[in-house]
Amino acid sequence: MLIAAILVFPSLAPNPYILSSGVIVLNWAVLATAWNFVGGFTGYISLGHGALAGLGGYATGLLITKADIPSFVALILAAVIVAALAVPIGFAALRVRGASFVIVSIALVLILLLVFQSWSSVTGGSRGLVVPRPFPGMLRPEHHRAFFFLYGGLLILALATWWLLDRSRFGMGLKAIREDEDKAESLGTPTFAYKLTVFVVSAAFTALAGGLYALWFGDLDPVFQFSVLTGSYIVLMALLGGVRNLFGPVLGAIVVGIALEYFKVEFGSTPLHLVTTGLLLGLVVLFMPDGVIPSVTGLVQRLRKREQSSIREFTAADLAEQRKRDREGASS
Amino acid sequence: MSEIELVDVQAGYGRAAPVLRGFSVSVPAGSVVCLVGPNGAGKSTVLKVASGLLSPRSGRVMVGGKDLTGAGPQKMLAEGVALVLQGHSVFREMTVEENVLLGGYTLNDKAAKSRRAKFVQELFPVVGERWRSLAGLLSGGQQKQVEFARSLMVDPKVVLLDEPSMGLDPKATSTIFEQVARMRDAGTAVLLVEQNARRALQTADLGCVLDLGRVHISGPAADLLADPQLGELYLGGRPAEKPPVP
Amino acid sequence: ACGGGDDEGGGEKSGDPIVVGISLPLTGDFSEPGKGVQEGYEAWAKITNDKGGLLGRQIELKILDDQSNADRVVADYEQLIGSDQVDLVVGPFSTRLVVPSARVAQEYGMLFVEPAGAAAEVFNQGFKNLFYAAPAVADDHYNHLVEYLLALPAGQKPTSVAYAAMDDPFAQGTAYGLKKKLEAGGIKTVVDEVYPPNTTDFGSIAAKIAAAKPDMVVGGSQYQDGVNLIVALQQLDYQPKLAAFSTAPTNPEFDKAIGNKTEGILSPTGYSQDAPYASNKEFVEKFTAQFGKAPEEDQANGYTTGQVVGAAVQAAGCAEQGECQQKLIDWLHSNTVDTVVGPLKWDATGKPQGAHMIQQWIGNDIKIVLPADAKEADMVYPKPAW
Amino acid sequence: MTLETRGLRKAFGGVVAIDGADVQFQPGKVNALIGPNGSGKTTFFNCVTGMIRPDSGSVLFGDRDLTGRAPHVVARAGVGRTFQLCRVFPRMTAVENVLAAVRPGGLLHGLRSARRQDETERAYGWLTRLGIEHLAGAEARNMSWGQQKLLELAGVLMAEPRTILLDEPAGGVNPALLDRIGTLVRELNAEGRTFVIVEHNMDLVMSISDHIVVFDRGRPIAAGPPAEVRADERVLGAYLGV
Amino acid sequence: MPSGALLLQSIILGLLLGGLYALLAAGLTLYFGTMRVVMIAHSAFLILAAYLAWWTNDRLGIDPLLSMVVTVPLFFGAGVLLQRGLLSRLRPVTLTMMSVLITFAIALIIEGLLGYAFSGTQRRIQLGYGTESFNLFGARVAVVKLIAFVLAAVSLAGLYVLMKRTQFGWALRATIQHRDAARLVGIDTERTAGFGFGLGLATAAVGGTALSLDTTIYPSLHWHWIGPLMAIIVVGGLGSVPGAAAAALVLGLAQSLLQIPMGATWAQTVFYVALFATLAVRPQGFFGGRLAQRF
Ligand SMILES: Nc1ncnc2c1ncn2[C@@H]1O[C@H](COP(=O)(O)OP(=O)(O)OP(=O)(O)O)[C@@H](O)[C@H]1O
Ligand SMILES: Nc1ncnc2c1ncn2[C@@H]1O[C@H](COP(=O)(O)OP(=O)(O)OP(=O)(O)O)[C@@H](O)[C@H]1O
Ligand SMILES: [Mg+2]
Ligand SMILES: [Mg+2]
Repeated sequence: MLIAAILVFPSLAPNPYILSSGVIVLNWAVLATAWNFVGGFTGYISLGHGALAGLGGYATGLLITKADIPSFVALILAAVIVAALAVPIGFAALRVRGASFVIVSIALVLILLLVFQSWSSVTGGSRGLVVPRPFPGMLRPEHHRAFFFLYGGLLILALATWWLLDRSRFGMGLKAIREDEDKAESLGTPTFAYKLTVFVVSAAFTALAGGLYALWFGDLDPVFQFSVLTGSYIVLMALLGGVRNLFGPVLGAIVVGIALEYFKVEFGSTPLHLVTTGLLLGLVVLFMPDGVIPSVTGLVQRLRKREQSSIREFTAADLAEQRKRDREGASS
Repeated sequence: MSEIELVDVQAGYGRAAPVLRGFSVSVPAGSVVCLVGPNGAGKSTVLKVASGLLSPRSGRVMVGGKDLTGAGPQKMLAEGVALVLQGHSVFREMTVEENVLLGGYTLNDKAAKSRRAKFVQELFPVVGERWRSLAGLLSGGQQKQVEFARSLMVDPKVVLLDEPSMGLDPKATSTIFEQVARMRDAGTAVLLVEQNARRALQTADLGCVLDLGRVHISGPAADLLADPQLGELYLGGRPAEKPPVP
Repeated sequence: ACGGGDDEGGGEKSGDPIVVGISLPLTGDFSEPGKGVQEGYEAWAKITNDKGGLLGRQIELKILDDQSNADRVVADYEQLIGSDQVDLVVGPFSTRLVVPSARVAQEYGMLFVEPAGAAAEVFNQGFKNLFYAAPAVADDHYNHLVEYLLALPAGQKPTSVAYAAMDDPFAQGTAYGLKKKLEAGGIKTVVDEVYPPNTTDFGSIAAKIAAAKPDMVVGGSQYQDGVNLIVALQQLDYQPKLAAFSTAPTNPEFDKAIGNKTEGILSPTGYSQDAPYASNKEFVEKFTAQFGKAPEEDQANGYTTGQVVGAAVQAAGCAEQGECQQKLIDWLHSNTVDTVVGPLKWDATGKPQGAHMIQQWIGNDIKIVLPADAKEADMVYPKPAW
Repeated sequence: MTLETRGLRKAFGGVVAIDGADVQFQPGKVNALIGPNGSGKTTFFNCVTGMIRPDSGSVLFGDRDLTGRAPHVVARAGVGRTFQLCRVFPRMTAVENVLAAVRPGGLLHGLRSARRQDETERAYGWLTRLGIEHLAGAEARNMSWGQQKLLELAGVLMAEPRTILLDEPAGGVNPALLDRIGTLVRELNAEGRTFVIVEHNMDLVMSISDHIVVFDRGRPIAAGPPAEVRADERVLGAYLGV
Repeated sequence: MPSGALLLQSIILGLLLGGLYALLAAGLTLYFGTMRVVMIAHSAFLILAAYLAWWTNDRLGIDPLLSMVVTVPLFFGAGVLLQRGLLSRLRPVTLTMMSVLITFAIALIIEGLLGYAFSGTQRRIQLGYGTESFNLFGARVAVVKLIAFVLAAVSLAGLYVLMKRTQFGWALRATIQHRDAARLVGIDTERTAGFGFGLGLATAAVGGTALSLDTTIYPSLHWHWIGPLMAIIVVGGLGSVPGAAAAALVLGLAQSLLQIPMGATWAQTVFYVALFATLAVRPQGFFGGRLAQRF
């Protein structure tokens, strides 16, 4: 269904502006899904993924402008470089848990902002970096359409990877880390290696999205590439949709992406769009801490079935049914 | 008259089905009632209801003849009901001293406080020895002793104990049971939950077997101990080989 | 070149208004100057419409807020051109936003006159559709001051200068343009500091400058950082012979902000309410009537942009997407336009060919002191203690 | 394989928790480690399983030196453990808790489904043997103390380590069930698994263990079969009480 | 080689700056260390307080320090409400994570409302004594910076005494560490936690006022403060007031001195370098007495 939607959207879009908004929403969807590799599985909340995307964008741009590498080769290479960089970054950041990790992830954004601003001989500093177009002769609407499909492909790749991990033992190990890291380790899960691996995977997807954005957008400016706000929007999207669900972040990206656009139109000339975004975030946290998808399915289930018994008065039939469900889960 | 009485209590967590389904118990002043039962029967839930941590869905909680259904723990404590939680509930990042003195949070009399503190230090040597170290750094059993010591800082009319001997070495276990007996002799009503059931029933006056949220059997502790079938089902197969140290 | 297919001739009927699309930072970091530019645009639309409009058509502004964000500015122009089908677009505020939006305009084949892309790099991106509607780019703002200083006799000429510039293409451009020329003239640089835009504590920078005791201090500043730096220097009791700051001193609140110790501070400016150009008198008068205050530089920049586009439309006789845009571009490349900041003409990259005036605080008021033919007062040098 | 320590020492600031302990557990037997509160038993487990790094001394498992290795390395070498304050994965169901104990081998192995049918069956098997199969679908955080304790035990057993360290398995467990656990331990022992059990419940210790090590103040003061240890005066004085 | 005068001046500036940092970070140690709440909105509240100080000065012409008479109780009340109304509704299991998001939302709301009320213009209090300074061994000490430093020292000392010595401090720490047990010893945990949060925000009121004396403020300024403040409390050890104070002084000094050879931008990285170095060497921070929550 998602694939179909991605395929038909460009032909339905009434004008290039809507199409370009579609590209932006897909960009968010990829970012949120990529974030969910870390946030959803291990429960480490990173507000720094905006920086990884920025890094991917800059790496792509610099490879093209400084090393004359063809655009899409540069994109892949940039993702590899960012993945490699994610190893030391993750090594430092993943040593701490909970609150400290959040701080470290914020620090990552701020430190990269400083570096990319100050190191102007390489990055162009605050003057920004102009990334040449990958399809030089293409008209703008065509250009949007091409990138829409590129982003669509990337999103599907990311989703497939997430799905694969979710049902695997590796994924189970990551979820165990989310629940109780020491316990997981004492059961033989190499927690640090697991966390690092999934962080690197997440960083690679994030960098791909960032690199694609650089190719599409063409102008990079450290202030916008390395912004805590970007990372926070990603988290908002993932949480809103539901971090334990494959399509949660995508749904969140669509909702929040459109909401941001709407708030901007509605409250455009005042900073009240910040207020509305804040309120939205607050409401989600207070009333749907597990996200839209789980909240809704939970409600449906509660309406359909009577309350679950926690006491030892399980009938044999209940037990058999439970067991069957688990087994079906096994074969699916 | 009963110091504390639970009447036909229904209680549970969140939206789930009730854990206690019409549970009643009453503990007279100067006696020890021992609650035993399989894991998950609802024993801890009974104590949470009795101490005000959990509001019952229906039924009544009476303390000293007053209806205190739905009162919070602060009010319950003011009425003389104290609970020692199951598992570990020391304030981990505070010193043993701070933990113990916090036990007397409601006391205003400084002198009385330090007198009690001295008393518990003598009772549990480790409390005195580790007075200034962080409570979270103590061993499991040592923490348990600190917790018990903390509860001894006040002089309640009703004491609710949730497996106080868990994780304690034989010496400390004896100290605890001696203390329970002493409280009873001083006129306190004690509601005791224990998995060390045989030992506990020897100290208790009344026994009460809880299963599936209801009272299964209750009666004088000695009768329960003697019942072979009950022993098989709830107290473990082997009767105690020799009577414990008094 | 590329917007042509979408042109449905909507603008042919002379009754339809000419819709001008603009994206401006009405919120966020650049919101203050952004609002100034907005007023300039509004004044232009009103003054022009009161006189019967352009080509007999009324002007209608369509302004979107880009939140001072480059992603947004691009989306805005995308929306204005692609979705709202505006007839003309003009530029946003700040160099950071000009480059991305000029690219959108270029790829849709639109003329792009802008009020604020003063940094040199705007003009080496190869844009053919871009025109900066102000007298000079950042690097040339101090040209008159350089002439003045280098002409001083050896004994009076400052020998050492400290520069502190915000890490921003515009602000840095002003300071470094001056630096390059002064160094070429043999005046030594003793301190050269660049600080990030969000710096709020200037103690250390000031300490460095004060310790080097240069004759002259130059701040490549926007508004607030300039104020902070001056206060920090004053706290350290450093007394230079000359102090020049871009942007900040021309702000109406400047004197209050630094506790009225303003005497002798210099600033380059592209606009003066008292400038003798023909359209300026009308602008000042009508603007004051419309907004209840006199126009500042930002407002003038917006107005100038409107004047430039207006002139091109009058000359080319059309205003819509499609071929018309190229006609407008071609006309501007080969003609001079009279504006409230004087006559403007551009080289092939859209860079204006002029210089800024220099103003100085003298007796609690800011006055033009350079160039000599426009001056309102004599330059005070060395400046008195602050 | 023999689990042994040589000259193990660990001090926390001024408190010497383990003071040069030379301990040898008998392979293929049920070993017990007893001692008064604070004598260093849990710290000993933590050192052996890599949760904390000893100050000096070594931990040997067969011919492998496990000193200071990371906990997962120790676990993969075949040493499983439970915690005194039990540790379960609070927001996973009981089955998931048990399934999470199956460790993936290599990378490809790691990508295999986490809910393979045979493993799910086995998980249910453990829950049943410990009498908590009715809780299979309940989240662990909603369980009572004793239920969590049993669940943790099920997890360790699922991982099938050759040597199993249990820290107070009886704490808070109903005595009737305890008998079953005792039987279970003996059965598993018969299958060739080694146990080291820290426990204060002397009935359980005396009835199931083959070999007992008694700790006091961070070092072993006695070791031997139950009958011998029970009679030892030092043990009586330090631990069992008069 | 910088001159001796410049070094001395930089040291003095660095210490004064460090004092201010310590004050700004003080509230964070409270929420973080003792309440397990990641309070992203702390710096937004600082800016809010600074705006209120600016506003009272601008409108009423009174000294910004006097605004504390109103802002401190006001913020305390706001903190109590915030805790009771929002944070206490979060589930304990996910408290740390969800508090990040909810306080982030609050920060956005504050920023938006400030922008709405006062526009994005940068503001600075215009004080008669704003540029006054006096000579100390040849270096200049600005009066406003000294006032901020004194405010910092007084508030930090007060906070420390409150947490370690008073009944309320004990109750607060107990509440955070084991809520049920705290209720069982008779502590009104709801009220205590609310007051604790209020206290944190009260320090923000003091800090914001101190901040407003000598810097510019604008609605989005709080983003600029988050990084350095968080770095300070990690380096100092989450939850340790003396740790935060020491780390703030050291880092303020380091930043000030490093600006001499490295310039303003690179000198800012000292916070992050220190942050990562701390994590590598001593993840619990240099003064952090926190337990490894392992066993
Ligand atoms: N927070 C909770 N949420 C939902 N259900 C719970 C919660 N706590 C306990 N239960 C359920 O309530 C029942 C009774 O729990 P309780 O803790 O009272 O048992 P218990 O008799 O004390 O058992 P144990 O001997 O293991 O401590 C159990 O089946 C448990 O699964
Ligand atoms: N992290 C730590 N920091 C400081 N002291 C510690 C730490 N862990 C343990 N200790 C101390 O080391 C000693 C041994 O503790 P340990 O937990 O090993 O005892 P134990 O034998 O398991 O006792 P119990 O039977 O009560 O569980 C105790 O005195 C304890 O206070
Ligand atoms: Mg219980
Ligand atoms: Mg132990």
